[in-house]
Amino acid sequence: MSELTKGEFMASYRDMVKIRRVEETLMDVFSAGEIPGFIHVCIGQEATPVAVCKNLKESDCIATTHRGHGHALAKGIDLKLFMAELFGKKNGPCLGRSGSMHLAYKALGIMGANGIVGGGIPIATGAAFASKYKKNTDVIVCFFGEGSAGEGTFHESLNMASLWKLPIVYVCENNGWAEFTSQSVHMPIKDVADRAASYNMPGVVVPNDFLEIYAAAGDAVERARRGEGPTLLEVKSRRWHGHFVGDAQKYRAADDIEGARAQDCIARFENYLFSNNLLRPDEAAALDREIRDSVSQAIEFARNSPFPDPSELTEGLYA
Amino acid sequence: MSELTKGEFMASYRDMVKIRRVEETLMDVFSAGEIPGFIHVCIGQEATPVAVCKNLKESDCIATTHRGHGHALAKGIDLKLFMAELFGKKNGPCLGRSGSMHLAYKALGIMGANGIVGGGIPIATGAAFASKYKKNTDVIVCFFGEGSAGEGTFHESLNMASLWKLPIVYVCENNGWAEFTSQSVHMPIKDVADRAASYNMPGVVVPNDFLEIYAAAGDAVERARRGEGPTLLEVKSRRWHGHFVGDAQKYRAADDIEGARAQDCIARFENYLFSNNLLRPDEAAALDREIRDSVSQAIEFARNSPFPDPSELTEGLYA
Amino acid sequence: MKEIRYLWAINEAIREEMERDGNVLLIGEDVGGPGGSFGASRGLAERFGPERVVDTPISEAGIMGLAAGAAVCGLRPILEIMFMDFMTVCMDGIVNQAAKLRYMFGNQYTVPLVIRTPAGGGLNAGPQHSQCLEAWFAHVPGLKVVMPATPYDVKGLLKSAIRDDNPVIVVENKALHAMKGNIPEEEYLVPIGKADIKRSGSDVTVVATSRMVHESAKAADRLEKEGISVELLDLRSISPWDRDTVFTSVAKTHRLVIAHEAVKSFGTGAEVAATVSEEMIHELDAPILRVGAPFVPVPFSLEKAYLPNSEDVYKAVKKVLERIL
Amino acid sequence: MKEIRYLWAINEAIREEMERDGNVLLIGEDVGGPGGSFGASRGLAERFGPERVVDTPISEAGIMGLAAGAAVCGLRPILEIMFMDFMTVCMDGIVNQAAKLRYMFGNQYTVPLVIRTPAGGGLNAGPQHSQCLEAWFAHVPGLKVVMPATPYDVKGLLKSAIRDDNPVIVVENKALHAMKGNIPEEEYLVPIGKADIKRSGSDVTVVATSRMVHESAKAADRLEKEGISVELLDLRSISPWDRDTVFTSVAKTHRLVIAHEAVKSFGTGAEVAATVSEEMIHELDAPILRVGAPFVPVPFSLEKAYLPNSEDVYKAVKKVLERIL
Ligand SMILES: Cc1ncc(C[n+]2csc(CCOP(=O)(O)OP(=O)(O)O)c2C)c(N)n1
Ligand SMILES: Cc1ncc(C[n+]2csc(CCOP(=O)(O)OP(=O)(O)O)c2C)c(N)n1
Ligand SMILES: [Mg+2]
Ligand SMILES: [Mg+2]
Repeated sequence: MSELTKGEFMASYRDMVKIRRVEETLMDVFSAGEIPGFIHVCIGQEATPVAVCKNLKESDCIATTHRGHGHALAKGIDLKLFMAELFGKKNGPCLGRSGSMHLAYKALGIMGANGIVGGGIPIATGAAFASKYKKNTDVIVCFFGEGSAGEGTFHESLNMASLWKLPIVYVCENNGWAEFTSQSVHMPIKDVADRAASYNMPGVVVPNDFLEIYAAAGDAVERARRGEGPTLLEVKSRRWHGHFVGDAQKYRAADDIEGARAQDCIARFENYLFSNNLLRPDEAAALDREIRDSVSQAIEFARNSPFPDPSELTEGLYA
Repeated sequence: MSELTKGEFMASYRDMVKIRRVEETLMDVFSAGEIPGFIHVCIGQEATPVAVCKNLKESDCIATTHRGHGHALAKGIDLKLFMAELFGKKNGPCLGRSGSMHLAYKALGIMGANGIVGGGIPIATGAAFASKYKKNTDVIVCFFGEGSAGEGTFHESLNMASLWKLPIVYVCENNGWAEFTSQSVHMPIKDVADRAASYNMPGVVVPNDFLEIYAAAGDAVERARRGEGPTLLEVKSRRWHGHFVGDAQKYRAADDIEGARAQDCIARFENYLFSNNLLRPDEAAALDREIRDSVSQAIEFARNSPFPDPSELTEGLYA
Repeated sequence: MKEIRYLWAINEAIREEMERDGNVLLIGEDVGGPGGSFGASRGLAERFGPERVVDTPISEAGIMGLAAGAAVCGLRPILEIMFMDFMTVCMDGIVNQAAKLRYMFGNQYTVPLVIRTPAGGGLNAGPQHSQCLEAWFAHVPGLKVVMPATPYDVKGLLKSAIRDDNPVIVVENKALHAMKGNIPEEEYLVPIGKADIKRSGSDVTVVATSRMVHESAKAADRLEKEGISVELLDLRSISPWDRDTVFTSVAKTHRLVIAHEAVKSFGTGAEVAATVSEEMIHELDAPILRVGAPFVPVPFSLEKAYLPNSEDVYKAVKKVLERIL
Repeated sequence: MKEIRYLWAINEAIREEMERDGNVLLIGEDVGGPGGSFGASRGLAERFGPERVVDTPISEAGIMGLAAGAAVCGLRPILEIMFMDFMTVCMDGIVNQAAKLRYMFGNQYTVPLVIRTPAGGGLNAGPQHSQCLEAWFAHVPGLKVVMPATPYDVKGLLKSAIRDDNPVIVVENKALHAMKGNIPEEEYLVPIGKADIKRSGSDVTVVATSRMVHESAKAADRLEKEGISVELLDLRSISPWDRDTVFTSVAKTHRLVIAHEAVKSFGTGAEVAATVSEEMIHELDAPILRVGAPFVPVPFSLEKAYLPNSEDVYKAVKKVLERIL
């Protein structure tokens, strides 16, 4: 893992704030009925996508989940393209066919969110297989939640990845909730990372802290790039809001929500940056203004973009 | 686990020899073309079914696999009924519809062999769920091979069983081979039992030895019966013959086969019984004669039994 | 009579059957405390406790096999698969296990098991949350498949399904969850395998399922104003399906249109059309037309253009009336 | 020309395509050193090494998703699913992922992927090892499905499938594995989507797939002796299927029988029958009859009574010739 420069610290901070502002804005815009379908925001979990993706090259790939906005943004997708897709517009990278839940952008190795819990894990593993097969050095990161670790594909994929020493990092964002069900209700263990032993791969647990995630992910990515095989990295993440936007979280105790908010990964990182003179409050404020602007512009762009034409409905099913 | 009486030792020995004689006879009969389909014999692995089932009550259930003759016999199925089903005859418990690969006998809790690797694991788990739901004390034993531990259902089932403390014992007969593929080719770990940690359940490894299996299974069954939940018990078993009858094992080194034969669980148990004066060679010989007789009779019975009538083909699909 | 929403009718059916029979239980993801992803099991965990309303891990294949195992051991599990699209993760348990256990084990076991699953579009949930896959299950001997289109039918059919000793797949339609309708105060059942004649008519038979029943009714209204008399059948059960009622109707109208939301090609409509052209082609005065979804995944933002609707039924009816043999 | 067995034709197709394109690889259980459960990949691991002929754990769902992921990253995996019945364990990867990836991601990706899988009875392998499930996959937009019935076709279609940029399911029939037939020495392809006119005739069209092509040919021989002229079409591809060739034939014979080994109800024959009764019912002089398996699982010892055969085709043809409209 390489040391971060001041610029990289700033960029990381900017990405985290960007994700939060995007999600906050999306909550409003979605609640106002401007976006169809469902959206799942990752507020409270911004450290993971950014800290992990800061270790990646452009040609490295990621596979993500229904809660995938942060991952796509951290991997660098253009905000306008991103928004256009979420609005279902024709100029989204998926032509408005995927929306939030299946967003993909090949040019940056964003292999797709997935509407099927656990569905993306073997796909990411296949991308890692391809990387090894082609003898290139691309690493794949597979994001998923602790709920997904209940699916058989989790087991099957990690087994194969370790068996074949595939260049992949499995990042489990354990936010304690699978929809409306808390971890203790669906899992008899505390740390998903413990399951790494079943596959003879390293299992690592880190808190919801940018620096720790960055370091652990860096080790895992380097290990993968060296051809030494996969790592299961678990982040003890927190979900601030409901499973999807509109979920009133009636099933959730108030102090669990407060506890999650108290563990704000952005505030924590900000404090670190401030106290280490890597960022000044005025810089932060300027960044925030800039981000808010670009988010507004992206929303405007998406709003004003055309929907696909019904005549295009059946286009491109087969190559 | 209870101490075995002399009679129980004898009965266990008899069951193990019976399984071997049955399998040997089936190899001949199948090779002669008398039985359609596939059969998978468990020669070399006889200790497990017998040692495990000796810990069970009649109302306890077992779910088994394609290599399930030993389990059904150890659970006590009548040899004639058993043979009739394998021959596809109308008086088999499954009316000749299942044959070897799906043999079931409800009256003794033999919930079925399964043609789908990993298919029986959640079914057995469901039986354990029912036992707990009904608040009875029945324990379920789920047999499977190490190859099956690659399937997602293994993972999903063990997770649920532990979560809900279901009365089940998962018995993995690790014979080192999944069809024509050896364990190291499909699994990055040595002991399947290590996977128990993923589910917060005890994982136990025992050698292919009747006494050790009996003791470990006894502990696991008692634990389950006490409501303390599942155990993953792995037996380092050995497959003497091919995957199915007719498989010439070209993929297998001669010394692996010799090594398997050298670890004969029956000879080992016999020695123990002889040297502890629990069985005399003449008694063993008499038992063997008796078994051979009953196997011949069962084969004759099956041979002479009628096939189901084509007119019955569509009967009983729905209850 | 009382007015009730489709979703709440599901809830009532489960509640009544769980009251009646202690072996009936509900199992699935988020079905317990949270009351289910769509709210169908609201209040049931409070009423019956976590032993009988069981929240599971996200393990559809495991739960499905588990339900089959529990069913052969005497329980009567109702399994919720949150979206029909997720049936893809548990096909083995349904198709190779639950559907076959009874027959392949020589009728030793019964498998009283219900899978409730919401299908279809209408929520802009996109390609992996909007499919109608009933044709797969109808092709599998040993399963029953019903597709209730109204609050009345979903309650009555779900109760019948729970009492049935065979695996029954109850396909709900998400777009119908909020629909209101009248049901009796007292208990009732709707038999599996019986179609419902929604309206009598003489010019053309429209056989529809689920949401398309309502779209077809709209089309029939419009056609009526043009003097065209539609006989509308709600098939309700797909497997087994009510050949007699369809045949009787076609013998009367001599024209047939079939409408479902699933992809048209290789959908259930093909079986109805094929059976009619096998058994009573001589009765037909026109081609049999099918209305169904186009041959693409359900796109996120073009969902509306994608979904078959009353206009499509209207056009199909007009077409079978034009093209006299 | 040379004579070759069906199984070995598969082997040749894979071998040739792996020679041609380094991105083609074979993956599945026991496909490596052991050469596959049925022997289709014998010698390939020796030839191409374990990187390109990959033995996997028993993890169909994992392998399927893995193959999809590898395919979108530029490889061209051929995945062996040992028995078609095991497709039940990997439906999500096929249906929700491989089939949809291209369309739902706005055509950014291609998914060049082949699933080879042996279907059908004939080995007395019982209810969980004998099914024909092609109808499921034909109902899924984004997939292609072929069912070669001869050594010639399996080689040519498998090669086309490997070169196709879409997921293609190649359904073999276990009972055909040992069949011998002639193929050219030189390279050839069989296009996906084209039926094969096995014999020309004038009285009745029989549309058959896979093993039932041969059963139908037997029936046609017998019928010929009775003066009945059968036009026999081997559909070869199920999705897309060759409507033109079927339509042309039916326009000539005015009678249609469809034969497949899968369960008749809701099988692929229904789509062919429904399409014909939609597009050209006016051409028909008789009901469209379908021959398929009865509505039960494949029983172990009554397999022979279960499987549709030439006698069934014979009877169906006689029946459509009797019942003139
Ligand atoms: C196969 C499948 N089962 C269930 C669902 C419904 N579902 C969507 S998200 C989710 C919870 C996922 O929890 P987790 O993996 O922890 O991710 P998080 O939402 O916490 O980010 C569930 C059950 C699904 N989409 N796919
Ligand atoms: C889902 C599925 N995949 C593959 C197979 C084919 N198959 C039958 S037995 C077997 C090997 C099983 O190995 P193991 O679990 O170790 O049992 P063993 O044969 O050694 O007793 C395989 C791959 C199957 N029946 N079902
Ligand atoms: Mg979570
Ligand atoms: Mg084994």
